[in-house]
Amino acid sequence: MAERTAAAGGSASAERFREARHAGSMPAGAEDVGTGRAEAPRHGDVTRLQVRVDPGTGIIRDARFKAFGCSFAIASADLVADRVTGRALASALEVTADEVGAALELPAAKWYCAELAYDALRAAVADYETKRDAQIET
Amino acid sequence: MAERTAAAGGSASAERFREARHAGSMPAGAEDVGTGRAEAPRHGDVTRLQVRVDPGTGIIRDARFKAFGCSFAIASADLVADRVTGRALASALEVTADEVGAALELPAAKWYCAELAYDALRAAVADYETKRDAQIET
Amino acid sequence: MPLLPATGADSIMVTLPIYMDSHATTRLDPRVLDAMLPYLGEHFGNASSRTHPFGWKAAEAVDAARHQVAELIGARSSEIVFTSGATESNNLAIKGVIAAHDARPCHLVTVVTEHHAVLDPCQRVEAEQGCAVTRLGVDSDGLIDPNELTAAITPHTALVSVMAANNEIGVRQPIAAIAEAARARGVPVHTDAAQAVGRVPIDVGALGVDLASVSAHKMHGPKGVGALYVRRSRRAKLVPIIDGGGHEYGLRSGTLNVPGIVGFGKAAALASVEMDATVRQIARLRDRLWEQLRSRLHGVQLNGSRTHRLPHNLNVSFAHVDGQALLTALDDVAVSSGSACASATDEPSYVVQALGATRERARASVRFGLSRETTEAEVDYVADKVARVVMRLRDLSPLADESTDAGCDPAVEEWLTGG
Amino acid sequence: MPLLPATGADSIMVTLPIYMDSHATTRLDPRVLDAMLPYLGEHFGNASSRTHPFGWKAAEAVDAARHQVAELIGARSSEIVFTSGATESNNLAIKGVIAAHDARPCHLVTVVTEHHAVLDPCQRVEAEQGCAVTRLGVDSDGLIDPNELTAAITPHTALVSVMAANNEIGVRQPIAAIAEAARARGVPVHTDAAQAVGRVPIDVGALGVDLASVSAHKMHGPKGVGALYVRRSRRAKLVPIIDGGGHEYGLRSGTLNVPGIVGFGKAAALASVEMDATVRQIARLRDRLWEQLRSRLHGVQLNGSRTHRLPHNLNVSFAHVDGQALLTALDDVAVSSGSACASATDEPSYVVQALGATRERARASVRFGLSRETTEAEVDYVADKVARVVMRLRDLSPLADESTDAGCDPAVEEWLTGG
Ligand SMILES: Cc1ncc(COP(=O)(O)O)c(C=O)c1O
Ligand SMILES: Cc1ncc(COP(=O)(O)O)c(C=O)c1O
Repeated sequence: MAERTAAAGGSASAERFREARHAGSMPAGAEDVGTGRAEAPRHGDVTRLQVRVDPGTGIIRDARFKAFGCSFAIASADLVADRVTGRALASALEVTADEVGAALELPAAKWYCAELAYDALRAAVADYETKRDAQIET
Repeated sequence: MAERTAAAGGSASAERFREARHAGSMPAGAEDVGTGRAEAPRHGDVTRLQVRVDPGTGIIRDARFKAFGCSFAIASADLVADRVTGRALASALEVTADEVGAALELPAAKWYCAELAYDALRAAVADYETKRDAQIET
Repeated sequence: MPLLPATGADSIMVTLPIYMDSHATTRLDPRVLDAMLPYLGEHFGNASSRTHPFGWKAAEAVDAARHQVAELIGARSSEIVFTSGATESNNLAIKGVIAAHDARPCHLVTVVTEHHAVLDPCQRVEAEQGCAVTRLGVDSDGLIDPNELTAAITPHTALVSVMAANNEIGVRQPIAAIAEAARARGVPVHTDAAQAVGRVPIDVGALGVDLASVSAHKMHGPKGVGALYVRRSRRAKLVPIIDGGGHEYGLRSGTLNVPGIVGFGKAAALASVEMDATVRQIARLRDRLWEQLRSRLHGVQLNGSRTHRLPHNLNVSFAHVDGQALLTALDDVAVSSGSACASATDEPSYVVQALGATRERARASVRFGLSRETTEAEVDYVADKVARVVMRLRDLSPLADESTDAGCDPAVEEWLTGG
Repeated sequence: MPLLPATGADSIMVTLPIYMDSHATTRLDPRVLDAMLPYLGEHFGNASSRTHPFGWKAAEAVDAARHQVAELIGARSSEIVFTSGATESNNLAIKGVIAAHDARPCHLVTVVTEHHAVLDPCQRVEAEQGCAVTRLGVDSDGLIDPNELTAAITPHTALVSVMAANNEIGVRQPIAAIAEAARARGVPVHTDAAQAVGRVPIDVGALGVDLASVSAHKMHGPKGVGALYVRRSRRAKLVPIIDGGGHEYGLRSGTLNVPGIVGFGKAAALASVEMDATVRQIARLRDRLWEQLRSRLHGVQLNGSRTHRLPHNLNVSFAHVDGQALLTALDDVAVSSGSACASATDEPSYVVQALGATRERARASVRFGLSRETTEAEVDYVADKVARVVMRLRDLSPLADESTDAGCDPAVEEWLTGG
């Protein structure tokens, strides 16, 4: 039955949630850190994602998240953080919400959790780019 | 539940039905035999009861029944036959339907079976008395 | 003289009492119980508990059982709504469709020989929702005429409900033809298949029905669980009768009876695999019983069609015998009777009477329900015992005396046919 | 870093996973299973088969179970109608009374915190039978005000339905006072006692209710069986929802689930004997759990009245924590949550929100359901594990960062109370 699909336990997402490796935060004021925040107002979930970028190579060296929400939201944030680490900032947004949702086998009703993590990532990338561009301009 | 009470098995009446000792018939034309017949039209049951009376003592020496009907009807007829055997004809009708119904623990819906047997007995007694009186008169 | 003189050898080969009332219920198959036991033990979770393994385990078991039941009747899992039994399924189908049918006047078609679990809900919607009900009669074989059904359908007809197989006389209605006729007029079709499923092949696709009621305990599964098949395509609109939580696609709420459902699934799986073999075996034994009774007794008459019949059903009237008396005399054989004394009502079997039989023939009817557990020795024992009891009861009957002779065919025939 | 670092010693004293979700369902007591097994075996008869010992044996067992269930709630046997569970019982009570209530307009009174098995039938009669429904609110303790109830009753009120104890927050409504108020106005009273019966003493006479719903699987009995108590004197008129054959005094047809009913009876008998002792033990363990959680964590809040509460219920909101996430982290402890993610709907617990709590507090709520099987070691394990998971999840929460500190009372209080 459909009900079953909302169960988190034993699933890929529950696994990722329980083993989350990228929880934490970095100084938001740091020049090499981009911080993004996204909310799902209908659900009340909040995800914050931070990336630390190597200014020379443009490679994301580290990614950290904090999230308030269900296990799916936390797992999504952790997976996004995981997948962008080691990537070039320029290609970070290729880690799409659909990719995350599929990898975590999110039930349809929880797809928004992957979108939330992606939105936070996009905001983090934008934040870093804004900072960087501001630095270049000055 | 009420349903249970209509079950015949294991009950006093089922016992009597299975062990019926007075089934049979006697020549209805015989002078010392009274034959009675009763029907329960609503149910379709028919009971015939016969008594053989010692003309000298007025004692019922034998009683036989035939019955078409459920086990309660047959048991009732057998019990009536049993109880009147050895009794004076004059007191035979003291074997009432209520006595029979109670002895067989008939469920309320089957009480009519005892009444049927009693009606057959009454008819048998009347038949014998008619015969006897006719004999005396002639 | 006791009613039935004991005989010597006939109880040697069989274990008494013999159960031959499989229309009422069947023995839980030990393999079904084995399947249920874990869910009566450590796997006791609520299938709706979605946050822990106790719940997941239960939900998985329900899923698997749903699949097994679906498979038995050629349905998809998503078309199986678990209920507490076929009585509930029938009520859900009939009341559910009528409640969802907004238009008035409203009309439904059913058959006089249906089970009370269909007749009573029909009467309820008739009395309380002003839904007109046509109850089709049957011929002397117990079969309805599909043309009569077609003629009965009006533009207001919301549902046709015809049973797949009768619980007393085992007669199988021509459901495929009925469904075709009804569907041609756009009317959804329900079939009470409680007596048929698990005993004979039933494929809801081939039958073309929209709704079908199934009961686990009629097929060696547990009591208290059943299903309503609800076709997905052109799905009949259905208002639930039990609301609260939205279980079972919103059609039947309430905590799922997980062990019962698991047992139902297992019983269905066993039937799927074993039915072909058991159907033949049971029919052969049933025919043997019938031949033995006929060869030993005059004045026996089969009630219902000889051919359009469940393989395990035999329904016979014994002239000049009351069925209840016969049953009571059969103290070590469990069968049932159409006698009024054996039922809650005061009237002998309405099903047998619907064949055109007299009240007497109806009250003289006895239903033998064989099963895959029935042995040849049991059949022989039952045939012998029944024959002897019938002869003895006829001996006891003043009617037999008064007509000519219980053994004499013309009188008996008259009696049986109500002349 | 994994979400929850493993610790050493804490799993030594307990068997994992620990079940603490007894509001959802309870483990079948092995003694109940033992009582059921003969009826899942040789005594497989249909209780309505009145012509042979298989049926009599079943009917006797049902009679005995009916007596046991009646005794537990201070009723007479003839006042117990067996059903498939409390969901069905609630539907029968509510739809049955409204259908029997000829007069229109028609009105019924219930409470916002009722189980869906009451709310949904109420909504059904509202939508489809034009019966007006008043849903009384509750105070911050979860209790209704009997005066408000009295005020809500109109000359058209056909029924008052108020639960005996809530399934999420365990709050016990003042049923005796409610029933007195309603009866003074001549209105029959139904109570959904599914969570109360077998766990705390319930006497339908003392409560003065007319109808009461009971479920076996909430009291270590089997799933798929329940009862509706129907008072005999001044009996409320009731139209059955499942017709067909007239079982259960005509109020609920269908082949009786004999093994289930036998198990229900046994569970009731065990509860009758053992309740006094187990209630105290369970309440003590529940209080221990609460004390441990409070001593280890800031920002915990009890949902529902401290005193008018089932002994085995603890419902707590943990500030800045999503209940579903907490449950998923508690991989070896089975509890449930008012989080939307844990339910079928998109909205966190309507029950906790009815207390005046924010959606956040509702989604942060966790329900602990102890039982007579719960041990002290289990309580200690659960308290420790929950405390550590809560701290870790708060660590993860951007909200806690953004306000001041998850451990800081003012912010947490504000969060919990919706400031
Ligand atoms: C034809 C038919 N329909 C419905 C039912 C009722 O099914 P259940 O016993 O599952 O309530 C039965 C059996 O009693 C039946 O034979
Ligand atoms: C208060 C309440 N009412 C009704 C029910 C439904 O009972 P059942 O599970 O027997 O259908 C439950 C349990 O789910 C409950 O907690």
